[in-house]
Amino acid sequence: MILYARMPDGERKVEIEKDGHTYTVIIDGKKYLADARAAGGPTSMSLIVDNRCYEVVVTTTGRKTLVSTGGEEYEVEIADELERRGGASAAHHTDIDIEEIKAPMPGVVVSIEVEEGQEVDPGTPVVIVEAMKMQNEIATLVGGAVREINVNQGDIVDSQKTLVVIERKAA
Amino acid sequence: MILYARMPDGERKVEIEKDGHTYTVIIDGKKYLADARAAGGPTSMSLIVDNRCYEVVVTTTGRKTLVSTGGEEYEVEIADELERRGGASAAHHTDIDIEEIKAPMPGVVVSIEVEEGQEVDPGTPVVIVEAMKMQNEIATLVGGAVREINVNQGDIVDSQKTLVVIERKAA
Amino acid sequence: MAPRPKLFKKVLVANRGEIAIRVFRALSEMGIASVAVYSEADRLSSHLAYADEAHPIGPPPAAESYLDIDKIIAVARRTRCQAVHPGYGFLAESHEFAAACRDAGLVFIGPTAESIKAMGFKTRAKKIMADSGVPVIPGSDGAVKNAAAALKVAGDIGYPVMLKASAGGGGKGMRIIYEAAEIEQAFRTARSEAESYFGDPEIFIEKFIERPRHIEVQILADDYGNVIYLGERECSVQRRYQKLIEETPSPALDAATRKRICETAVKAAKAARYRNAGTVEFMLDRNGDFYFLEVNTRLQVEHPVTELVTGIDIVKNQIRIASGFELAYGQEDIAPEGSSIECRIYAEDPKNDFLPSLGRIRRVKNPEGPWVRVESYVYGGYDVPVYYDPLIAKVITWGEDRKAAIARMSRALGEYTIEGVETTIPFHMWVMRDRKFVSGDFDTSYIDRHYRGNATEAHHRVPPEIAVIAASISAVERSARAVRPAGAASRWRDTARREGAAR
Amino acid sequence: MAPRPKLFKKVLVANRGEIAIRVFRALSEMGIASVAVYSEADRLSSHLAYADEAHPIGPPPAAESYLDIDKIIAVARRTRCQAVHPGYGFLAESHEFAAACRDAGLVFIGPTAESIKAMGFKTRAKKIMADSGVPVIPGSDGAVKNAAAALKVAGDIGYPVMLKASAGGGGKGMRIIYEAAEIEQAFRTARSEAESYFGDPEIFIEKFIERPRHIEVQILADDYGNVIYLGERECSVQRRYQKLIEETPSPALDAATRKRICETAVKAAKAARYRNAGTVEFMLDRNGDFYFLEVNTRLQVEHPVTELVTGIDIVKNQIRIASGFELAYGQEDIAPEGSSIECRIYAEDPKNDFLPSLGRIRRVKNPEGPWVRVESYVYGGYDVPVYYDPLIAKVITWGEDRKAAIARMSRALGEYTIEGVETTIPFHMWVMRDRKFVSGDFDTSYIDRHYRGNATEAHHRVPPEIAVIAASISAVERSARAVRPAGAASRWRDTARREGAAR
Repeated sequence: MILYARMPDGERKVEIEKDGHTYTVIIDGKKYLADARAAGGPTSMSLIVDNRCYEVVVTTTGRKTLVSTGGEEYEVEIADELERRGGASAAHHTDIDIEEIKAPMPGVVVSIEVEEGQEVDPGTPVVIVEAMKMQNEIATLVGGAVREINVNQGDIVDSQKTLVVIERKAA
Repeated sequence: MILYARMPDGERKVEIEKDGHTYTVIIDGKKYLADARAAGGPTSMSLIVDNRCYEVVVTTTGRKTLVSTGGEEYEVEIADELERRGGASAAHHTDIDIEEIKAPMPGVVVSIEVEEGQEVDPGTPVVIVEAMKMQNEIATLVGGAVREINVNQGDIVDSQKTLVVIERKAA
Repeated sequence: MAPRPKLFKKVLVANRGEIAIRVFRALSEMGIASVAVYSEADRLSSHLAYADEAHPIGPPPAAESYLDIDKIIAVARRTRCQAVHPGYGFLAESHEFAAACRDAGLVFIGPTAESIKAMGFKTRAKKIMADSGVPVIPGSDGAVKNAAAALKVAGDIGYPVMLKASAGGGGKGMRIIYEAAEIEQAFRTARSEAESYFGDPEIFIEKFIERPRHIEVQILADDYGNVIYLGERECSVQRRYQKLIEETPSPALDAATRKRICETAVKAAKAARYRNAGTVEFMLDRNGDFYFLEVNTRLQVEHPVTELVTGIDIVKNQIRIASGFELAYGQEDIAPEGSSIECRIYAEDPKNDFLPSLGRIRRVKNPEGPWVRVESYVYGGYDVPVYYDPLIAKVITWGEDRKAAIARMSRALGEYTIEGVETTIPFHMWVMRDRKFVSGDFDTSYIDRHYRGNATEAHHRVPPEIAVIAASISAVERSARAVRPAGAASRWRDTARREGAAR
Repeated sequence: MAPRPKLFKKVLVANRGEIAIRVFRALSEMGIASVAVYSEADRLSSHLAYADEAHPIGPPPAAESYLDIDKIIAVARRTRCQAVHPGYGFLAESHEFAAACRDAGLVFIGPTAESIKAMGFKTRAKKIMADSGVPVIPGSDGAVKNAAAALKVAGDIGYPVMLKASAGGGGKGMRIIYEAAEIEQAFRTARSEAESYFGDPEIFIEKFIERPRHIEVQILADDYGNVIYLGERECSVQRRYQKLIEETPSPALDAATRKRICETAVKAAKAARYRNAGTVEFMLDRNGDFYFLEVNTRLQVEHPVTELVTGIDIVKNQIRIASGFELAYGQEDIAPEGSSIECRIYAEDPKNDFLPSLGRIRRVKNPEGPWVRVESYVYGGYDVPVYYDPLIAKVITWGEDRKAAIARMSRALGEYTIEGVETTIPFHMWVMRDRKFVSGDFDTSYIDRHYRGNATEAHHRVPPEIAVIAASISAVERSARAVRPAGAASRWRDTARREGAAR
């Protein structure tokens, strides 16, 4: 089976064959021998790769797989040949002219620095979020017009919550 | 709401009223004030009863609820008035003349000491199970005829696996 | 004479998180009943389950709960507690709270309200120390009235100097001046900041000591005039005046300096008529001279390192002293052995300028084994609340010597798994392998000068290929499952169990 | 002179479970690479992840894996290890294994094959000790040929006497004789049992000491003739010759007896030309006299209590000694401080005659905090295998004195949660509160005479009403959910989160 694993540092081609608990995995031409078993919980995996044992937690949401082990987390997007082509073109389609500004951590919205319709330059602070007594300015990295403001002052927001949507200036 | 909680030491009548997170619970006439919240996992509950906090895990299978907290485990069978009457009569129905002898712990079946059809007295060893290098004689507590032998020598059995079925002597 | 003292029967802990649990454990071991309080944001905090009782005290903001003196005292009285332990932070250094406890007939487990107040005002504290012969940093004799006076003092002691708020602390409202031209404006700004932060515009001047080490001395003092020291702690690994790593003994002190700084701390405690556990903080300059900085009139976050080398339970001693017992140790009984280090685990992202990283903790696996101590309160499924301090755990190790303690800390950090939020664990792993730290060559500028967020990348415990393999295997198994009837559990899982059983 | 020794670069640990992890932690802290081995039943055992490499060695039965000398040596050679640490149990006291390691060019981390062999034969060991002036139990001079000779010896030393297998150990094949009439038949049975258990029918006779205490002394010996003691351990809380609780110092010894028994242990170690860590076991009778019992030529399960009072890492010292280093301590450097206790947590049901209670562990929450050490290897979701020792964890506490160590152990046990299997935790909770244990008044008959399984009931931490309330609330919530659309998550859970967020 051939898969493509996309990570922030790039895409890797993965050839994987299964024989019982043993998987032969070739990543970008380099071969690994893996023994995988369920361990402890529904998402827990004990993985021995080339005689080294790792306790891994694998959580999949849609195409994204979050792999955590030893306190480190990797987000891996797995696609087969077909999905990869489809996914690529779909991504192209959704690449419209808006930019969502998300909360980098959970916190309380202390103030909203922009108004709907306002034109903003890159670097303009849009929202201030307080977490653990520290105030954090959330700025837009793109310039454009504020299309939506999705939060109110005093709201508690989760990480990755979309705060403000910016419509990019026509290039 | 009125419930009946059956435990090995007897049945308790439970009157329970809910108001938000607060539950007023009257057990056999004694009143408790409880605050319950989900905590950590799908079966984890944080319970404050009369200002004392307990971390509880509640797992329900059919009518049986296993409640574990601080390393202690209680099996509680909860029924409402209707189920209680139905349950009682159903229990009566299944009260036929067989006795299942179950493995008290997981282990390896070392030997089977009886044969099918054999007449046994109470206290007769039926199976020997080895666990952690200790051999444990499993004896029947009732007298009767061996109707089924469900294991073979060398089998690994889980706890509560039925090893042998005895048909009781007619009283 | 006073009647023979008795231990308290019941104590309220006016705090949350790991320090509340630390105190509950001590109370439990002493056979003393305990009462926890919690804000609405802390209904699911684990500290509740370590106490015999748990009582709500209001909404999440600390001002309406953990800082609300009336509410806490009301719970203490209602539950018939005899004493209150404040932990650290929140009301621990509030002389108003200490006084309110006394007025309500409760024992405040800490120094008197008067000591707290005297030490809380930096100029007053400095004067008391100077008068008692404790070395203080050259500077103004108390508050400076105006810019002209500031200019004169600065000229006398020599630049660089520092402007500080008398009522301040923790680095807030401080300002470094390198030349006379800056003074006038800086003085005005500093006053207005001090006013807005602390409600008091009073400013004083001190000589600015460049790249000092932060050394503090733990002391214990009882009602009978006995004061002993439990050795020093090295707390120079800081970021924005926030300690991150503490250890004892300090690699910077020789035996003679150690004795001198510890005995000075006892002198300072006596000058302040100090009672209970406390910490005298000093700055150590590059010549080996040290200057009084302040007295922390409470239990410190980093008290465990002292406990591990001395064998003395500081929290139990706080409670015994507050109960009216005389100290069970003389100075000659204190013989620190080996070396101990603490790493503070914050829910902060060291790769991203230590930005808070909150959210739900998915999984926790604490380090264990020989000479590793963990003080923590988080668990898998716990949402770290946004309202309070981001300290989620402390790891403390002990070793025969500093090298062994560091090696053990590296091992412990390698075992530590906290998933769902970013933590300072990778930062600490970097420090434990950093040549400068390992050789003891560092000061308070260490992190700013040497640590780059991406330095932690080099200490990835698990290469990304493992994640690729795990995700790929998971994908293979999902696709295998997809062609089987719905409701079937994970196939590789079932297989694993069947095969395990058949062998 | 020999060249300056160097630490090993890579070591294989021929064991599993908590002791394998203990050794891996030491290796990691010493910067030594490590290799784990595992049977098919241990594929999911947590010890694998603590090593740098993990290699399979065969089917679950120990004889085909952990006891298979050839397989283990093959892995050690293939992975280029320089040494093997045997842990305890399995091959730890196999002189054949020690010899096979040597023949394969591997260092066996323990005494020489010759020492192990000499101490393994009880009659030979006893003779070596007696010849060196170590007090031994009065009895036959070596093996007894026939029943007539047995009768004569028994008459000389006085009844009761004990028949023991020369090749035996751990209580197997022992037989107590109260009068002459029993001797003839008992002698025959004992020989045939010894033959079938140990493959050697040799029997010897000893005076039976009624209700002795079991005291053992930890020693360290290097290649250079240095032998030191690290103090004694009290191991009298036993059941069927299996230790359950160990502590140091023993409450039964005064300083003079302590010094005498420790110095005797050193004498015994020297007599046996002992090297590496070892334990000399003694029986202490009610007159304060003690007698040599045996030498355990390996690391003991209970080594942590000695580590906590001395600060000496016994495992690291084993490795250093085997690497060829001289001991870093003289006897004058050893100054035990305070008191330490260990409770062994077995997967056994103390309410049900300590019957094994195996199965899947659902949830584990280890105790933590000051001066609590846990050595464990089980986790939530782990199936305890049926093939090996039921020891799943050890809890060790330290305190300034015995009372503090006991109080801390009570506290720690109260925090310990293992769900899914029965464990000895409730038993230990009972002991820690038992008047006899707390006062130090116990001997090896303590459990048989004083412990009744239902005694643990009195130490239920949670009353059954709490379970009724939890189950009832859960039922109410399920019935509320039943009338809502399918797919909706637990309502009370959602509500909790919404309200938490809104406050």
